[in-house]
Amino acid sequence: MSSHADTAHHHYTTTGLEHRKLAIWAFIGSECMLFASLISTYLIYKGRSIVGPFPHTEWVNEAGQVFKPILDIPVTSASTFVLLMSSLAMVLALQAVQLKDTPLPAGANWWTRIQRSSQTWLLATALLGMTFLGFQAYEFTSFVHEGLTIKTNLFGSTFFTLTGFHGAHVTAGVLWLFTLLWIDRTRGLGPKDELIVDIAALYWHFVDVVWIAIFTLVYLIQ
Amino acid sequence: MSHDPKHAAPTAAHHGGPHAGEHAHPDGWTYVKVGAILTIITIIEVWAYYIPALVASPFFNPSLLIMSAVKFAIVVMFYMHLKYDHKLFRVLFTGPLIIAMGTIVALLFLFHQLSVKF
Amino acid sequence: MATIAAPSLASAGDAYAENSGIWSWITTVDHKRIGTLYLWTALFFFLVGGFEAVLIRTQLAQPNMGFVSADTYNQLFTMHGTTMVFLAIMPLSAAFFNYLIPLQLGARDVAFPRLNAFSYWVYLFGGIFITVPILFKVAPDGGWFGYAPLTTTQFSAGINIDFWVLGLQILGVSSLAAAFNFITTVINMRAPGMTLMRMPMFTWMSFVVQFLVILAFPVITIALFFLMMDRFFGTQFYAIAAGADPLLWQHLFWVFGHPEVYILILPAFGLVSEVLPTFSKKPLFGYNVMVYSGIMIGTLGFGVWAHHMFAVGMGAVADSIFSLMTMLIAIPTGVKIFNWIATMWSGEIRFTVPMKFAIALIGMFTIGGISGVMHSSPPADLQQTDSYFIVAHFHYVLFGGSIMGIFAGIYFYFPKMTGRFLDTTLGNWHFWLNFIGFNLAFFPMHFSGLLGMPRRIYTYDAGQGWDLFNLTSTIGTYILVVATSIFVWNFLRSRTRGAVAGNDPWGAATLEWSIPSPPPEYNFAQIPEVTSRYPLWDLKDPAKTAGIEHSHADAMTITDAHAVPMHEETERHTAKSLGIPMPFPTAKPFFTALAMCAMIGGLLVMRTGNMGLALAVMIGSAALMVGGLYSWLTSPLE
Amino acid sequence: MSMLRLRQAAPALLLAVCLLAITACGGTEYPNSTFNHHTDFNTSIDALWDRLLFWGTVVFVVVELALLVTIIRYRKRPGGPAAKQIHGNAALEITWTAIPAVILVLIAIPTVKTIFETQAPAPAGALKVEVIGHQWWWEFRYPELGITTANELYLPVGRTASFELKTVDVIHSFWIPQMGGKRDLITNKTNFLWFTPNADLASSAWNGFCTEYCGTSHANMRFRVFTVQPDEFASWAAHQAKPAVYPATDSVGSTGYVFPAEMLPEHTVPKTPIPAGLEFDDSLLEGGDPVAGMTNLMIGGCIGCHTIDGNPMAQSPIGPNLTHIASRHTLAGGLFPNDAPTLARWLKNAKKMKPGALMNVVGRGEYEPLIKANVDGGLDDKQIADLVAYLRLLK
Ligand code: HEA
Ligand code: HEA
Ligand code: HEC
Ligand code: CUA
Ligand SMILES: [Cu+2]
Repeated sequence: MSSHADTAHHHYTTTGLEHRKLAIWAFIGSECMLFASLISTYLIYKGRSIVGPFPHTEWVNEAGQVFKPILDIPVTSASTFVLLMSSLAMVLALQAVQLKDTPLPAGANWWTRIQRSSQTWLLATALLGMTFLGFQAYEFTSFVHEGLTIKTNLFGSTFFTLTGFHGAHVTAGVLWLFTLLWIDRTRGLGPKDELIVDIAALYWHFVDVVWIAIFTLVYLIQ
Repeated sequence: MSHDPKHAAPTAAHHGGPHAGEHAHPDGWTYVKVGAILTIITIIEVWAYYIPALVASPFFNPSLLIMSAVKFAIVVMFYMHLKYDHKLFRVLFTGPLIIAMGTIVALLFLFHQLSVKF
Repeated sequence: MATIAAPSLASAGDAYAENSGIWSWITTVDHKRIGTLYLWTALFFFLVGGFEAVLIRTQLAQPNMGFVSADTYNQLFTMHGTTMVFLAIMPLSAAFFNYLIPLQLGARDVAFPRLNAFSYWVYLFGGIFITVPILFKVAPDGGWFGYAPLTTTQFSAGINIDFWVLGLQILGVSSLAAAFNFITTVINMRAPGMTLMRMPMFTWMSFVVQFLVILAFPVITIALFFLMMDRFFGTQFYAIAAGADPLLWQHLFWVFGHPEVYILILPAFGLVSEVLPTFSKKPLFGYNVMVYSGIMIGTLGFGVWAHHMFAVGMGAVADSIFSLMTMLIAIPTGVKIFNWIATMWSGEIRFTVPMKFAIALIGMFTIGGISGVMHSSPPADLQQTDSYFIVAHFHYVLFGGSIMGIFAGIYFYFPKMTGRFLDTTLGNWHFWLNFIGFNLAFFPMHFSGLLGMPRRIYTYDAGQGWDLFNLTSTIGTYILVVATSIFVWNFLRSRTRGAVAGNDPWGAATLEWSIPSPPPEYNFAQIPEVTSRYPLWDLKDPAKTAGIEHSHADAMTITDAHAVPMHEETERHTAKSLGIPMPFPTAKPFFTALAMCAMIGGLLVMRTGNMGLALAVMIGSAALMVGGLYSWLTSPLE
Repeated sequence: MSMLRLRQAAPALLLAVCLLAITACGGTEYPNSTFNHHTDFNTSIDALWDRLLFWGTVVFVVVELALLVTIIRYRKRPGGPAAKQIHGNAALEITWTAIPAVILVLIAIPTVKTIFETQAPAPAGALKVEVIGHQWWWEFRYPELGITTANELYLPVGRTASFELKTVDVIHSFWIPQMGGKRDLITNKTNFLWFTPNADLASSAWNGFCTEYCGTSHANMRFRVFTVQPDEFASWAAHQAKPAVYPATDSVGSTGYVFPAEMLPEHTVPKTPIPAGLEFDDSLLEGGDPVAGMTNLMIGGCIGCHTIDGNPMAQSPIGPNLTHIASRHTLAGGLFPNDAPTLARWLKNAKKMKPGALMNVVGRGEYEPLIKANVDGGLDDKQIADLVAYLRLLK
């Protein structure tokens, strides 16, 4: 669906709202249930694994091998921060697109200027998202090295699936962001494109919001 | 949302389409400030995690939940500009959210991961 | 939905679809043609599911029969349930969503026409994927709710369950995509003046259903995803040796499953709410209450799921809460029943075929509802659950409710869809045989159940006191075969030979009847302006609607014919001749759907042991799917 | 018009059928009826059921009558009155919201009461029975009495039986329609259920079923319940707790109480036909040699799965405990009568006798789906006949 075609025909909508924005909110509502199922499952199985490694407690197997509590809070805190900042970058990207055609006031400082640079913010968002994914890749591989795989125990299955689902959402978001960046570079995004940036942003923030819940429920609460 | 059609039609015609009926958007600084608040709450959360006395206290889990709920709400209201947007979006989001939360809580009770003492 | 503008100013001529040939069906984005595809496909699957039921009933006609083997029987009832629920009733409802919602709203199409095509193709491919295995006796055999751990590889090593796990995930995509589409359509594409509280009841109930879909389907998607991970990648969600809790599956399934049954019934409720007023010559009684009760049913439906699990030992507190919540649902449902009766009260009732089906729904659904309330009392349900008493309940609500309602809808809307009536004589035969066969088939199940017959048994011993009831059920089923065959014959024949119907053959009240039958591709030459809930009655018989709220009552009289123009067909216009922009036909949704199904189905290749090939298939189709999506999203709609 | 009369008659007819059948449900014609008061549990349930049925019938009659009256009275007639354009009525809406609500309260209160009553902990002094589900047979253990048996459950009348329900594989469900409601056997979980067979119940036999779909032979996972007098139970239990006499001979002596075969009601005698194509020379059964048969336990691999107390070789818990197999009336989840010809065929090819059965095919030359080939070792008919002779002694 081309946004150009839409605006060209001035489609009548009952509420005056854009179709796609309604759809993305309905989609986000639906995603709430998706993640609710994943999070419930994680919490239901919490503490029910027969063998370790465990998230917050040490585990010694029959051979006397010691497994540390597996969750790495400092690293995850950093990645959480990164994702939060990507949300900030995203909202600024949207603002930049909205402001594109507003003339800069005389004597604008660097901050006012950079606020107009949608490419900067889109790129920043995407890079921060990729950094988050990098952290996750690091986390997953180190867990595997420490003896926790998706097959090891209930904790492994639920943990990797929950965070993996989230990671897949981030990945899709990063692709989406790069697509926007590519459009911005090829033909420039302006206020008329507000919608397509807005729906990407809503998706991105939602993914961030889900992480806020996961960070607390999975990592911090014991 | 049942706008009188006579008024609704022109709304769609101008470019404000996605934001019909909204209030003014906050400016960049507001977003940065919101980001700072989010960071501060996250720092408090992680800090609390490292204080054994806090972790042991019965208030640890509830306060973490409250803090993350606040973060959640801030992002949704400001970054997802639900606070400024059409109320229909709020309905589309909060309705499912309530059902989702209700389901999580009910499931946790059913699996005895939560319990109330009478 | 990353959308990118690439305004290729294609010449306007390209936009107008060819109307014949396979390719025109593959590329169509017209909601009416997609609705037609849904209708045909779903009717086909209804026959398949019915045929499976006939085999089931033949096997059960007498004790210790050897008509089919145990394994075949288990595949039959699994596929019967799965087919009827996911491939027949839901898509039959979807056929009406597609066909009717835009027409009832006064719109030219749905919000996302291509997404709509995509939904259909995913449904078709998913349906084929899940149905074909039965021809090779490797069909899913875990029951339609596939309880773990029976469905894990430990106890079901074959590929049977794989088809089910993957197939249902595919079908879920279809329903979800359609639901986002219809939510947007209903909110955003109502004609001027069509406030929410002026929407036709069918559209209202469908609107509620879409919310049930977007909230219920993610849950089963996740439950199935876990099972898929267990079966293909060795996770342990349902692995009993790892300490998994089998109730996890049950809870997730029924969190979906209960809303699902309202997904199955509410569209039928909507359809009869169109039929009853029309043939009573009266507006729907208590419109507002009907809307609210529909919303109540949908919302409460999320809080009752564990009533399917009263025998699992949840504890007295949980049993009590879910029991009370379940009973509550009887109230809004009862309100609907009473309002329908009140709609007919003091009307002028014409017993047309659709009206007969609608009345039958009221009578028969009530029986199913009452047995539902009997299940909702946990101690009593312990004697009922997993017995034929349950089978009786759900066929009374599903057949006596959904199917009756859908048949009412088919007879009612066939003239709109084809321009011709279904034959009335054949229709009457169909109705009466259907009504008798249905009661003969399912009423005795109340007794066989309460007299101790468990469900899902391929055989039973002689002398258990069930013989007569089973035989009667089987005879009833054969009568249903005759009834259904008459319908099929009528349906096929009347398309070309039925009596010609005009725009508004029944004297109905809503917008879809203001346009020619079948409707032109653009639906409304001029988007109507709606001033009340019953625009056509305003036009034709204003006295009938004088008592209800109208807008602009001061500015123009409600009889103002300009508000809802009747498009009497004098000569056939085309969108082109009227200069109405139409979406381009495109095969992109078709190919994207195909690629997506290949991607998910590709996992099956893993069962051959050839991991490389499996990956190649999946990654290859994933690439095609993403490519298809990009190309779809970057090409202009119209 | 004739159409209309049919439409009128149908529900009335249904109701009549309904009432007729309900009154008939107590009789012996319906040996698995849920409507009876053989236990305290089922008495509570039935009281609830009566109330549900009463209100259900009231609602049914009111709705169907209202419907019929409406469609008859307001059918379109030439010269009939025109439709009255009524759009709604708040008072009516409130009424038909409130009345069902009141009915539901009348149902809900006894429901909740019964839930808490029937799910309370079992009274002290109850007889403990462990019920263990297997694909597709039942294991019953009396831990206090040291008894393990299969597919046949003995319960003394007048004493509460408290069941602990478990499963070794998938989910099953335990149901004796005449005794009360069912309860699932869930993997990794223990469920509870208790009831007391009425003290004045004569010694009698009942059918039980697995009611949770559990795979191929779910339909064939049945069992028998014998409610017996306390002294009969004591005698049965005392003998069942003993090991089998080893080596088994004819002179076993007292076998304790066993529910007499001639008292078995018709519906508890299995009538499952022997599948076609399973030939066995029944004449061999006459001269079976139990001592040789015992060695065949090893040759046939029986000891890999079965326990026979008193036989130190046969100590595997996978299949049903065979210690007192000859004291049982049925075989293989209540599917067949336990007589020599049937037993022989069962041993020859269990998978043909019972679809999916997890017991090996033992008969030489029979097809074994597990190995997708015919058994070439195994036992020939003579050896099976010997084995049967031995098993028939395990009273
Ligand atoms: C169209 C689908 C549909 C609908 C609408 C319903 C409606 C209801 N169902 Fe049903 N149900 C199924 C489909 C449906 N069900 C299926 C498929 C299963 C089995 C799944 C499986 O195991 O395979 C099932 C199983 C099922 C169970 C589980 C039984 C078991 O397995 O042990 C229960 C338990 O409470 C239940 C209850 C109800 C209730 C209370 C309603 C209520 O919504 C009914 C409300 C309606 C009325 C009550 C009638 C009208 C009301 C009045 C006239 C007012 C006055 C009435 C009173 C005061 C009583 N259903
Ligand atoms: C909407 C849902 C729906 C519908 C309409 C039906 C319709 C029918 N069902 Fe249904 N049934 C279910 C949903 C449905 N069922 C579900 C969910 C289950 C549970 C499955 C499970 O346990 O997992 C079930 C289980 C179930 C069982 C229990 C099986 C068991 O537990 O062992 C039985 C048994 O009698 C049965 C019978 C029937 C019959 C006789 C019909 C009849 O009404 C069918 C009528 C249709 C026909 C008779 C079509 C005939 C047409 C032809 C044969 C072709 C003619 C062709 C041409 C002329 C071209 N069904
Ligand atoms: C692979 C394991 C296995 C082997 C080997 C095996 N059985 Fe079985 N046996 C079973 C199982 C499992 C059942 C229960 C089958 C059912 O009812 O579904 C059973 C049932 C029986 C029964 C019926 C018991 C009852 O109470 O209903 C008898 C008798 C029996 N086996 C005897 C034997 C003999 C004798 C042999 C050797 C020749 C043997 N079995 C070998 C597993 C085995
Ligand atoms: Cu065991 Cu069904
Ligand atoms: Cu339900």
